Amino acid sequence: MTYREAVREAIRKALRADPRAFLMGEDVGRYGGCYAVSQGLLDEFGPERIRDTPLSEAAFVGAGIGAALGGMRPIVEVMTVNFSLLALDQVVNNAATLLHMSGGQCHVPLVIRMATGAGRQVAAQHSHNFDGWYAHVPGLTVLAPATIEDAHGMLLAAMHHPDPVILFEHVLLYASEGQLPDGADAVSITSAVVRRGGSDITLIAWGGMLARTLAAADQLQAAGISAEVVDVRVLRPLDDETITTSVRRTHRALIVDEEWRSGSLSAEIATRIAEHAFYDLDAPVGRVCSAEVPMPYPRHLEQAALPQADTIAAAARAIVGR
Amino acid sequence: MTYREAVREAIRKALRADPRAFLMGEDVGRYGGCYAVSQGLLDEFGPERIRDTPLSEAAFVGAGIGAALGGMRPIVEVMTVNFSLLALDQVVNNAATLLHMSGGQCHVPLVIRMATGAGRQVAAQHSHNFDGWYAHVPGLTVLAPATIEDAHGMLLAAMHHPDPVILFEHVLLYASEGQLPDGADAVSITSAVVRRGGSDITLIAWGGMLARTLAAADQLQAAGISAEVVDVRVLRPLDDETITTSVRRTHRALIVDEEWRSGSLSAEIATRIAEHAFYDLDAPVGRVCSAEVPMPYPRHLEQAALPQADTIAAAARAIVGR
Amino acid sequence: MTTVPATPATTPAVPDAAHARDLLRDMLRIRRFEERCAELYQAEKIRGFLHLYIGEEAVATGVMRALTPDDSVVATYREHGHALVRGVPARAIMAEMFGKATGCSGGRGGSMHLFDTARRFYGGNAIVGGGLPLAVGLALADRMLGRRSVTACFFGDGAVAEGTFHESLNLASLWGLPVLFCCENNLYAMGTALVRAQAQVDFTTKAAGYRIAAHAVDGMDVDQVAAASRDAVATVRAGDGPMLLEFRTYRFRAHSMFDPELYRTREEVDAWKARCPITTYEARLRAAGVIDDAAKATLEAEVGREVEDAVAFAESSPWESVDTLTRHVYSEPEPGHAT
Amino acid sequence: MTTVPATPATTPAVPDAAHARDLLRDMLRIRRFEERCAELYQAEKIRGFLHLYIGEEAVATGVMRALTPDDSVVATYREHGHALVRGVPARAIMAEMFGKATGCSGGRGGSMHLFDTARRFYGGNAIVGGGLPLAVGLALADRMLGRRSVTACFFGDGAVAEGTFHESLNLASLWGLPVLFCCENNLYAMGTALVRAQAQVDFTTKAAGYRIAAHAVDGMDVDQVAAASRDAVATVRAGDGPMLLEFRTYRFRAHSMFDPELYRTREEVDAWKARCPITTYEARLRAAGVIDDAAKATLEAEVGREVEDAVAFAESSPWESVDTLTRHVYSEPEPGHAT
Ligand SMILES: Cc1ncc(C[n+]2csc(CCOP(=O)(O)OP(=O)(O)O)c2C)c(N)n1
Ligand SMILES: Cc1ncc(C[n+]2csc(CCOP(=O)(O)OP(=O)(O)O)c2C)c(N)n1
Ligand SMILES: [Mg+2]
Ligand SMILES: [Mg+2]
Repeated sequence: MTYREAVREAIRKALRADPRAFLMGEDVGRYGGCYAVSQGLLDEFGPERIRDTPLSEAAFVGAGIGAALGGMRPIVEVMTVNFSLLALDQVVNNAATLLHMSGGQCHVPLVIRMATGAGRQVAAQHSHNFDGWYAHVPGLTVLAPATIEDAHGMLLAAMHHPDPVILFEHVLLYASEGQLPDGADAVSITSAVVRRGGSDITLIAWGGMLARTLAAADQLQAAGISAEVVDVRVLRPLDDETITTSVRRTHRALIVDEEWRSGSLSAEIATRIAEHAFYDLDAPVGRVCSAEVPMPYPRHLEQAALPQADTIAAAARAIVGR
Repeated sequence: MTYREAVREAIRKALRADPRAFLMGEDVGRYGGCYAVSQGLLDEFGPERIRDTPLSEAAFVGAGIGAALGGMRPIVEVMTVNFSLLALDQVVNNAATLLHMSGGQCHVPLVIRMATGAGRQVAAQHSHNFDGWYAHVPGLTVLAPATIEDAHGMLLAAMHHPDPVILFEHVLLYASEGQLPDGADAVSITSAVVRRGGSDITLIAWGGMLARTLAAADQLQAAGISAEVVDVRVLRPLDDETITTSVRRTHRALIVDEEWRSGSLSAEIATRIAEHAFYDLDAPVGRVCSAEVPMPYPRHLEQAALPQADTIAAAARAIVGR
Repeated sequence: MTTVPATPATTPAVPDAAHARDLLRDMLRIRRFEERCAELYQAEKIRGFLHLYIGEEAVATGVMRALTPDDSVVATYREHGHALVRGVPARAIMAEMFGKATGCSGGRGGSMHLFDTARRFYGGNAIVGGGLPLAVGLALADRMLGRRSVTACFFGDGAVAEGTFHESLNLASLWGLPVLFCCENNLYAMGTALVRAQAQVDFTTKAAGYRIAAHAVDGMDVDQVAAASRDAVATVRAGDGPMLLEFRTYRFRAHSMFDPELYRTREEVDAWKARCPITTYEARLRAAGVIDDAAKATLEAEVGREVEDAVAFAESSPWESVDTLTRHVYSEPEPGHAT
Repeated sequence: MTTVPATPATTPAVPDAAHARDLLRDMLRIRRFEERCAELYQAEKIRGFLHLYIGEEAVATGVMRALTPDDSVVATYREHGHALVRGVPARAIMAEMFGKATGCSGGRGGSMHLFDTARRFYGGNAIVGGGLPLAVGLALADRMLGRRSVTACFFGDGAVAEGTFHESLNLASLWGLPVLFCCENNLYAMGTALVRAQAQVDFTTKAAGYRIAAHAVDGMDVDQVAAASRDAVATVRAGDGPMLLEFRTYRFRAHSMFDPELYRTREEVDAWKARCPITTYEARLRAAGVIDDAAKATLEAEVGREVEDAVAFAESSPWESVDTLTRHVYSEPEPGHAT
């Protein structure tokens, strides 16, 4: 099964389980979803529940918020995070804010899914990663599933969450293959998870960066360095416990973040590690992030702009000192 | 002279000096500016150059970008940063991106001014501070003048900058009073500045937080602690040099940031300090930020949510250990 | 009957006396409540931004009459009147404006963010145009859940320039959703006159661009507002899709408490004040024999008591404890329910 | 003359032979250029998103004819044709699509971001609706600087739903700016048919909401496009404010290279292909004796050479060095100019 199919399966389960659940967004219906996630769902659920929208990001995200207020359980697909800036006011000033501003009256059980990330040569306006921006906003829960099981299970969990959830699906993951265990169900949307044990350094990644971070760990292993890999997966609220526990043991940490370096989520994670485990650190926390440039189109420049297994491994070796 | 008048004076000078310069935004003309910054300018420059716009943030910010491409030198006022989310796509995907995406052809010499910050009991939708978000975007230069001289001189410098500049004017500063030296002119928009010398700890702040950080330094002084205060003032690109030099000397740092803590600019600054001066640090870098809550209306809650001189001083004392 | 400028000759006759008195009472409740708010702002009991609705009372009063308790309301930052005539208790509103724990938003929202979900009053939105998508979504929920409710969405003339106006009207019409778009055209957005904000000031022309039926209504005449709203709500409720009503009205006071009002003349303001929705309606009712001096005095007394009671309640109410600062950022687990 | 469905009987007679041949040539240049692009995409020389204009060539061709070098153009991600007929060299465009340093955007932009400021070609904007505010600003600059230029702004039917459409048309009309809004209505936004995106599919009705004059034009007929554009540009240049032309056209190919085209039928596509702007125009010119087999063959040969020359140029051009990765994020100091 692919990641894409895992998301589709979760949407299907959610819509079967709860008549209030529906999917809405640009081209989710007849087109089958820009990334083919919702292919076939229109036939099963019809156009009311697999609802194509016009190109009106602010309005249909806002309508998702309103529908959630009105008792529905909307899943809104914003085709890509690049376009979500057009709806950011609705997310920040309404979805994330209504509960507090109303003194606890207005619950917004809304799930917003977006494709995110670079790596497909679609250049400066279509390659953004705003993980850190969304993770900055109180009231939101922000998820970045990197595996088939999480793609499926985090969406299911999000559907039972009483507050707005942002789900980032990295474009490079849609075609990835894996097994969905029998009876797979909701997974935790509060905890990070150790994907690989190790003792010399903690590599911290999520979403589209996890696979190459694991690949870097393989490289390091070959060089005799034992790297632990933590998949952050919940970007807000961050699971400090899992991260700190690992770093306390390895005494070294490297964060891999696809965002532009300055002001990325990597900074928050690095700062928290220093706040919680300063005296356990044998070296400053390292970061491998994207170059600070609007993403150029040609492959060689794009790849040079992004964190790669090689650059991750090299940065880890520099920290470990061998 | 007030901060408000200093900004006005700079706008006046810019418009007098360059016929391509003009100011546009909501209520900048007949109303005189929401914060009275542009009062009187309509009479001097007329409605073409002091241009009232409809409530259309995306369009008039985008029109500012287009006008800059077309050879003008626009100053666009977005009434407050809260409303700037509606124009964020234009800023990120056009203003900051056109130069790169066009291979160096499309220059966007645009200045965007916005009022920012909390402290006036205007609640959750009108109290944002997105310093870190804007400072994350390659292609932008982001300024936060905290003094009369900087309010005046940074705007003048921005008008000579070939690329888009974001200028944050904190609402609490507009009424602040000070002297504008005779012959005051453009000031640096590349460097931070030490506002007060000290040896025990470096307090790092900018914009609306500078005054209370200086007040905290006074309190610390009374307690026998010598605090250096660095005014960051250029939020992108950050002046690592000035900050690192200070911290290398004091061995301790505390950052004061009005944003919600997680993912704020304070995290980037803290991380950079650790990256550049890890072995000089006697303690983890501290942060005093806002509580992670949409700003509540009542004064006691708002004040509790914001960094205060007392809490800054207390955090500094905890770091210094006396 | 006094003549109201620009009012068509066919002003409906006063329908029934009790109804008419209710309309007058509601307008008066808004007026007196807000006059008191202005004083309390000077006294620094109310802080932040305060946007008064004085002059525009006929609009909220007339529209709310047409709604049932199952309908929903979305309003702006100029919404004290809407909340009040929707049935949110004056006490809860005033306490909210004081920032007290007993406020209708628990004191968190203040003047711009009044909420009361029990009365389906969904704010209190202070981003201009920000409420329109919410209204579309509330109506969508009603439709999908098979409820025959209407969502009334209020916004100003200034909001018409925002992209969300365009996107929301199209979406509501495309999907045939039960939204009544209520544009409170008071001719200014802060200091920007309508003609300096809109290339086309006839909003019914705009509505045609979305195949939405629209009418301009004299927003200074509560009977006309009520009649137009009744008809429009019936149409919308019948499932014929959204409608737009443009209420031509005027704000008598400053935009907020910080406004030097450089953008309009005393004469213009006075000419509109001569069309005050309350005094003109009162005169009409007097002429029709529906009220007299004694009835008016009783009304004023009742309204005055309600307002003073609200102020006393707000005054004596407790503040939220600072310990609760970060409450309501996320939902609290329901009692007995594991997270 | 072949009959073109839905074309009014009053199709203008072919004006002059050289002009007509130029129009045909330009359409053919786009067609052959893009056919080659599709092959090069399969060959993985071109990557990322690739949006072909095939079927819509009459629109860019006809509009560009009406512009002078001092006018400006803002386009979308489906803009190869626009760039080509605006005069951006085929070599520079093809090299850009290869991502080579010699591309018209230095290889940074790719297919969706073609730029050429010397020809006042301002992209290549891939955020739907994102170019409209830029066009308003370019026109504002022209007006403030006293230039009598026009800005032609292209966008699709899908963009009409975006808030920026609304805000930009209002602003342009309010300020009387010289923008020619060119809506390329190809009936679909990706897989979403116009009727599922727009409550009102008659865009001239929408334009009225901004007091903008608008005409629907048969976008499959280059003569009609050219004539309508000439008139509109003259009006706009005269200072009468913006205009909107809605070109009714059709995309023959998939939205991009990843589109399974589940949303439309073979029959519908074929019916439109029968109205191919190139074959119908060619037939008209043949019937009028303006071209014959030999002339057509010459034309094809010339166009073929231009395209192959562009491909060879792109192939042989160098890549940008990785060292330059972060160039053009900020302006470089001008030579001899202190920062
Ligand atoms: C998006 C946005 N831009 C600007 C503002 C600042 N602002 C608050 S009210 C207002 C005027 C709105 O005018 P209108 O919609 O006519 O409503 P009115 O105040 O006249 O009732 C402005 C500009 C805002 N709150 N939101
Ligand atoms: C704001 C935004 N939302 C979504 C997209 C994804 N997208 C790219 S093209 C497109 C369809 C646009 O349709 P239309 O405007 O009719 O132009 P066409 O492709 O038909 O030429 C969509 C949805 C985008 N690029 N920008
Ligand atoms: Mg108004
Ligand atoms: Mg289209």
